[in-house]
Amino acid sequence: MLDQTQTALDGISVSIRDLQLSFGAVNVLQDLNLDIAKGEFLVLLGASGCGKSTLLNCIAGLLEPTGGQIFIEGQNVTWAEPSERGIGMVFQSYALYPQMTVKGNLSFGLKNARVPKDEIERRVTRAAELLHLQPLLDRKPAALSGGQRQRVAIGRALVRDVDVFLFDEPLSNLDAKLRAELRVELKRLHQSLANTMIYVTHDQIEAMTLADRIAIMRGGVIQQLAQPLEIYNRPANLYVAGFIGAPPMNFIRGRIEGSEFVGPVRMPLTGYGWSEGPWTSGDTVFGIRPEHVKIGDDARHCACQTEVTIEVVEPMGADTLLWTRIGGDEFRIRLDGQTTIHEGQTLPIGFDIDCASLFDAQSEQRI
Amino acid sequence: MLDQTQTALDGISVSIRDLQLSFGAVNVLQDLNLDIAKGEFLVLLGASGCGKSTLLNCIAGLLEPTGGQIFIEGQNVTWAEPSERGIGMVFQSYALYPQMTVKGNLSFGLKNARVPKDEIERRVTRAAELLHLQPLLDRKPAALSGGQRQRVAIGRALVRDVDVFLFDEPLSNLDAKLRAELRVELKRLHQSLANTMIYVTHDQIEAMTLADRIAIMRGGVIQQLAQPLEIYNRPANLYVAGFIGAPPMNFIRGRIEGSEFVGPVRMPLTGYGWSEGPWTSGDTVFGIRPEHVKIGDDARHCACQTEVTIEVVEPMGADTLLWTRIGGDEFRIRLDGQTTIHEGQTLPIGFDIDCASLFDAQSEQRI
Amino acid sequence: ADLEVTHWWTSGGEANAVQELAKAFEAKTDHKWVDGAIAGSGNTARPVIISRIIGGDPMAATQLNHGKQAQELIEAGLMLDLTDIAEEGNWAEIIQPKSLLDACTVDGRVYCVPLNIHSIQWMWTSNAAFEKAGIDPVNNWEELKAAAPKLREAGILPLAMGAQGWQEAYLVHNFLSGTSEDLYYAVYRDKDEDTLNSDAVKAVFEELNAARDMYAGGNVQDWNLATAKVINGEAAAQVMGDWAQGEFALAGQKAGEDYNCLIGMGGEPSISTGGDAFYFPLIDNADTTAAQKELAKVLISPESQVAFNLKKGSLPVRGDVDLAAAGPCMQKGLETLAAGKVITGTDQLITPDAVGQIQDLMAEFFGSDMSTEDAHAAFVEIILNDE
Amino acid sequence: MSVTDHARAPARRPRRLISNPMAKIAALPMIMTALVIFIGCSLWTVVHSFTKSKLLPSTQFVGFDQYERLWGTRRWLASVENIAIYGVVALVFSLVLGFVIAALMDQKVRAEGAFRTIILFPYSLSFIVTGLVWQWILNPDFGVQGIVRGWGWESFTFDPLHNPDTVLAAMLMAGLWQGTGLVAVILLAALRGVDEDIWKASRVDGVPAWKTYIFVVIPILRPAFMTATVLIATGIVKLYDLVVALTNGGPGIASEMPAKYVYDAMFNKQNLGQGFAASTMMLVSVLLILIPWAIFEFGGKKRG
Amino acid sequence: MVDLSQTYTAPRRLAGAEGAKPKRRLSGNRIMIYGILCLISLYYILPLWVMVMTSLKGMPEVRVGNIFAPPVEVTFQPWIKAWAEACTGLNCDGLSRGFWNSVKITVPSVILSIIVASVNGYALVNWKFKGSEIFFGILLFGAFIPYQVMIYPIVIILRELGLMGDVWGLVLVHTIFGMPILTLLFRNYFASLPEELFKAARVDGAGFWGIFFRVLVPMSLPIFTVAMILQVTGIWNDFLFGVIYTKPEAYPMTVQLNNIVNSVQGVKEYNVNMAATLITGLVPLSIYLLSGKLFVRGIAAGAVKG
Ligand SMILES: Nc1ncnc2c1ncn2[C@@H]1O[C@H](COP(=O)(O)OP(=O)(O)OP(=O)(O)O)[C@@H](O)[C@H]1O
Ligand SMILES: Nc1ncnc2c1ncn2[C@@H]1O[C@H](COP(=O)(O)OP(=O)(O)OP(=O)(O)O)[C@@H](O)[C@H]1O
Ligand SMILES: [Mg+2]
Ligand SMILES: [Mg+2]
Repeated sequence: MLDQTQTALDGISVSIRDLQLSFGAVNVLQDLNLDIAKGEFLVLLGASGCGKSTLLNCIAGLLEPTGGQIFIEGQNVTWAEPSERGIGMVFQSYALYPQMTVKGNLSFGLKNARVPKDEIERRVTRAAELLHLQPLLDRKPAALSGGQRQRVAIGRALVRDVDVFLFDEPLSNLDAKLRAELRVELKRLHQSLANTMIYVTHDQIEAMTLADRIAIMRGGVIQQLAQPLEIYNRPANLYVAGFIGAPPMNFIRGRIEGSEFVGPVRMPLTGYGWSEGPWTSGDTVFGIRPEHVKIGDDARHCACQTEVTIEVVEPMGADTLLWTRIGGDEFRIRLDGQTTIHEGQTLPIGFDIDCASLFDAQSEQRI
Repeated sequence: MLDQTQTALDGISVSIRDLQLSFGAVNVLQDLNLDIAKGEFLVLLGASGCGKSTLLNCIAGLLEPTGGQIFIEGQNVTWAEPSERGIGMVFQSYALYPQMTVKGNLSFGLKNARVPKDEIERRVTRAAELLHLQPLLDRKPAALSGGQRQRVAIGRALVRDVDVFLFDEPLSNLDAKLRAELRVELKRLHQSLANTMIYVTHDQIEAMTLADRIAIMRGGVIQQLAQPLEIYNRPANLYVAGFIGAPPMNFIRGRIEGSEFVGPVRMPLTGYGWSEGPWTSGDTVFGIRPEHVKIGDDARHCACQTEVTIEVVEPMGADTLLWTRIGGDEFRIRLDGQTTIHEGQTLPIGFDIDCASLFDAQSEQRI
Repeated sequence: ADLEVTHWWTSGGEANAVQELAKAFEAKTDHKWVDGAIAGSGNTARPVIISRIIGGDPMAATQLNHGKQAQELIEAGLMLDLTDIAEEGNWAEIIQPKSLLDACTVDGRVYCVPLNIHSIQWMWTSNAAFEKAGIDPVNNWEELKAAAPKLREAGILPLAMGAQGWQEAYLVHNFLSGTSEDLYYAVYRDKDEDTLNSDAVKAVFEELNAARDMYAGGNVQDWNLATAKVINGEAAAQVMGDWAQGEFALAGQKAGEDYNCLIGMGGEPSISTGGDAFYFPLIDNADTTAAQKELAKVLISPESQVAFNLKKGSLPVRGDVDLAAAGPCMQKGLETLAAGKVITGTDQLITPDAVGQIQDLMAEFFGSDMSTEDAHAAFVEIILNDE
Repeated sequence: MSVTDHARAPARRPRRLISNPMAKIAALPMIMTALVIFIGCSLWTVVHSFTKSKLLPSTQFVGFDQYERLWGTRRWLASVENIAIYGVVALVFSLVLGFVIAALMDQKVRAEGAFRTIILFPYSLSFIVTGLVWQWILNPDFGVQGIVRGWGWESFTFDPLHNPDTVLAAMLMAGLWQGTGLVAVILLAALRGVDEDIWKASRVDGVPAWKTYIFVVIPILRPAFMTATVLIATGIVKLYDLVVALTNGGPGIASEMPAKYVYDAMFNKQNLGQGFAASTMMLVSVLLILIPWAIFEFGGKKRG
Repeated sequence: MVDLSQTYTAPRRLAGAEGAKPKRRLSGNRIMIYGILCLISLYYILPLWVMVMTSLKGMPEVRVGNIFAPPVEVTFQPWIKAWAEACTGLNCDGLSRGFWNSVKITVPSVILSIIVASVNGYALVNWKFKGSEIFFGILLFGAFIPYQVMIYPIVIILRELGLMGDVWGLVLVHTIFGMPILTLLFRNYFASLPEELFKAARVDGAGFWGIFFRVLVPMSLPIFTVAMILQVTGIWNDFLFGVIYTKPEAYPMTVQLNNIVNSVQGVKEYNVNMAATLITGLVPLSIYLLSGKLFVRGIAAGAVKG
């Protein structure tokens, strides 16, 4: 019996089968299936309230699913205690025990598990080294900076020698600069530990840079599960397309007529990488990312060209954002570097089909 | 006396002279001088705790300065009540009166000033139109979204027909998407109202996109006061250089020897736009922004070339960030679009002097 | 005018007695008696009375035990001088015994109206209780002591008493005066150290010890609840002032038939002449002052004296009233009074401070297993330290 | 043009004295109370504790006589002992019981509102009422003892009010009944404020709930415990009504309390000096407890 | 590193490994929690039960019966007697008179003390001035001073103010003694409100009172409820001040209650006493029951941040 399971789950660290969870009448998770490979860094990405934390809490054993199964390292842990699952968890607020020192925080779990003293010492020392916490061991959390607290929270999972790390928005309480640094540190940590990591965030930069694969969730359903650039370049539906990318993708509503997209602009579809057979008619949404819009001379070579009047110019230093409108809808253009374009100016723009996305206007799915 | 001041302050909306403020023994503002032109959009930018809010509160009259004077529209208002200064203020938390309707919030200040009823009505209607608040007038703040609350907060200043708007991080409680939208709206508002606006933030994107001029503060002292791109391209000192730009500027420590910068890399200085006469010797920090680093073939034409091993690749969709090291210090490279470069790969890189900055290693000032 | 009168007569018999005064006052004058009873005991009421007088918002008349209690108030000029009324009414003649008026007199001026004579040297016994136990009613403390075991057997409490210091302190006073007048005065008036340490005083404490045993299991606080036990025959005896008689009367019991009253615990039949007096705080209002004086006259009038004291079970302060209606117990008291077997009350001999301390001591003694030696030593100390 | 009339603001700093005049006027009742009542009256009492005041305050100073007498009085000594015992036990029990109740109610129980009302309602009743009820329940003839005996267990004895050794326990029973509800509600409110992630973290760490309570949650609740302690402690120092209503100090002097000693000395024994001395001692002991605490609590903050 | 191009598809349902959903492990736990809570509730509710039951019995039944047993024959006589007939001295109108006195004392005392304390808290938080914290410290310290220390001097102060025996004197006393705790509550609460609100109101030109009444007070309902409840119960239940600083015609209900309970005539009429007790407690009790939720909310807002 067990053998069979074992085989089926070979190479898989966390497996979620038909998971359901409802709070009273509200279904938060609906028949969710997800397999996470050993050593994989999976990011759960989605808007607030989409059920990311709920899913993570189910994996951790902090919420009891209404239905379905959860396997970790081949064991059915659906009903196991959190501490028996071989998981460690890092919370958004870090949830450090405020009155214990860093050392106390790291060793509290081990003491409870009656790990021998010298073993505790050994593990705490190792974790402290790995996370550069040695000089802080005797401080209390209140005397630590945000980044340091976050490292302690990771250390608390680390000392327990777990198979799977769960992170619930561990960076969202930090300021932008620190966030960028810790992101890289986390990535390095993952490379050196090679544990499975499941990471919840609603920051797409984090998701893009950290993930081996991203699962984009909405209303308790996974919309797309794929590698970051796959999601960026070939979003599975309108929701994902609008969600990923800042500034977001521009959408132009229109129809496909023959081999052409017809709307406020016309665009031949030759060369488009169809996901679902080539369509020749139907209401369609055409999507193009702001950085894929060309202006001025560059626009001349594009398959689709038009003219727009710039409403707002936002220079950001490394790049510049132009706000305009096509067919009444807002349309954003991102330029590298600085520019002399000013508000009110009229510009020729253009874009090509190879970096565009097409969506069925009804089902909102990529076509 | 007054006449003389008047002349000196012609065209100037807010003038701050030798402003000092200390909380007990802590000097938060030190001899601060700042003139803000009529209709200017000035952004105060700085890290947390640098005294931005304190300065704004002094201007608003919510804090009494320990020394110095403040003029608004030619009047010395150093000791005037907040409501007598002709200023309106928008707070981070919006600070709407929760028990009053939107209309009540808008008219509270006018009622306090005993403005006649029909005049109140007129102004509230005008502000509501301008800010698209008409359908919300009878709601309470709890029933508004973040963006709507922000508009009400602005409206509260608007109805009072003030000369100067003060904003204290008005967008930082909102999510990224809404922030980007409201930023643009604010800019449009400024264009149509043409009031003087003083805007506190620690978000540099906001600062870059909104400001006519940015004042970068640190420890209660203004580090640089200039137009956004001037600050971005010619930061006045190491602090500003490191503060502005995300990812931040790369620094390489070395010396100037003759007409060359010598450090982990060598760089001829011909063509550099000196701020302080050409130097020919001395410890120097060389700064280059990540987006100005060229790789591969493009690097071949650069004045300075070297080879680096990529440690981390962060693909972000629209662009990619590479992390490496030069002379032991972290070095970031930003590439447009997506790339196939992978971790561990060795790359030739290069950069030119015309987009670089040089700083004196001692004084940390731009040279 | 409306006269507010405060007092702490709230038990059944007492309230009836006060009613008589109020009726008489309202019948004889155009003034109104506004009753300000404060329940509990003097210990609850006195602070209120005193703080109101001191606080400048006094009542028009108030009960106080005469003696040292009011002296400072009088000296502070807070009390109405009644000398003119007293002279007009010839109080010096009619008030018997004279010591009562002396207690109201400071520097030759009269400040209070003595209302009644209270004696505390009484033991009340229940005939029904002895009947139940199958023994003859006792005639004195010694016999009660002897009968105690039998009473216990019959489930009867030999001695009822409220567990309050002031009630328990009566036992000390009564054992002392019951032994002899001399001993009583030597202790309280002369504060004679030798006497205090004599065997006679020590014996008193042995008696207290016996009393403690006899009263174990009583578990009531108020004196009238203890009296109720005697009335019901649940307890055999109670040592309490003559006002207990009011409760017996209210319960429809007859002296001699249902209960017996023994003066001086059945020993030396001396009675003290403590009692209640009315004081009239000085109020700056001519009408009120006039009314106060009228009230004073009513209080001392023979009709009121009779009516009040019959209900209250105490003795009138005038020698010239006819008390034919008085019951046998009151007659006993009157006889003793007439025989001149009168002792000065403890209130006049020692300070309220010492009285209070003795009460505390008794409370502790009866509420614990304090040894008689310790109690005696503490007692001696209190008396010797009193000024 | 701007409506707000730009007042000709003075170029110089206005006089300090008149800044925020309204705030100072508004705070006047507080200042008066603090100075006149709390400081003034306390000082007055302390000063008069060195006099021979009897029924009326006098200025005849007698040095420490009143204190000598005070500390030589058995009833005072017993009172001090009683309040020490009662105080410590009541404090500990209130906090422990209050916390246990709060922790139980925090387990997402149904009918929490009903439980909360039940434990809180006695707080709305006065000590006089509380004393009466418990006197009635503990009455050996009618109350618990009587009933159990009525069931046939004749030797059953439960008469704490009339036994000097147990009377304090009876007082505790009544006192806790009255006051624990508030403590529980305060702690419950604080428990609700504890970051839920802390609980999750400790579950992931495999720490049993009771250990989490003791080692993690209780330390976090320190401020709430402080508030509760202040409330309980003020009640204990002033304990008077309950004693009067429940035992009147009895049996004997087994449940006497300092506040009652003060009251009796001042008004019954007509020895104000003695009462003032006793109340001064109460004041001093409160100071002895409060000042180190205040230094510990607030002195540290300023430095930190 | 895992090869990610592969998608992991294991059999959808893994038979056998499922393991039946265990019985709710916590149910035993729950039973214990409810058990203990019910036991505790019993301790709290029993005295109330006894009071109510006893107050509905006639005296004979009280004497022979079980105090916990419900009345065999329900009678409201004790309630009527307690309310309208019980005697103290010559006054046989029960608690009825005391009730109105209590109302007359409680209403102004509660209002005045809350006004004073809330203004104090407001000044302490938003208009700090030199020494304000020191005064507050003294005030807090005052919460610990035994009343007995101050009874006597206050008699003198009231005499000098000519307020002795006046209801307003008592109101003043209640305001003074309610001040420490209430000020603490209000101060904590106002400190928890965003300071920006206060700043916004200043910019809007509202003055000291304008900010207080039009901005802060309307949003402070919970804490005003807490203060109201604490004061109503505290003042309604007060005995010591009521007896010392008033006179008989103004005695509050508690004094009346004490009088009735202590005016024993023959036997203690426990049923009347209990009825009187209940009647006295009815006002604060019903206020608690009606506003319990707000009370708890206010406590959370004002008291917890000590
Ligand atoms: N205990 C609960 N009872 C009822 N509904 C709940 C509960 N916890 C969460 N929910 C609901 O479940 C949904 C998912 O919540 P969840 O916390 O998983 O969102 P999330 O994706 O983590 O959002 P965020 O980014 O804001 O943390 C939300 O709509 C939320 O309102
Ligand atoms: N009331 C105060 N008492 C003492 N120090 C204060 C007070 N208010 C502010 N400070 C200190 O003054 C400095 C400047 O504070 P300020 O609020 O102006 O910073 P800021 O630049 O607005 O920061 P943030 O971005 O976090 O809002 C900080 O170091 C702060 O600790
Ligand atoms: Mg979440
Ligand atoms: Mg700020």
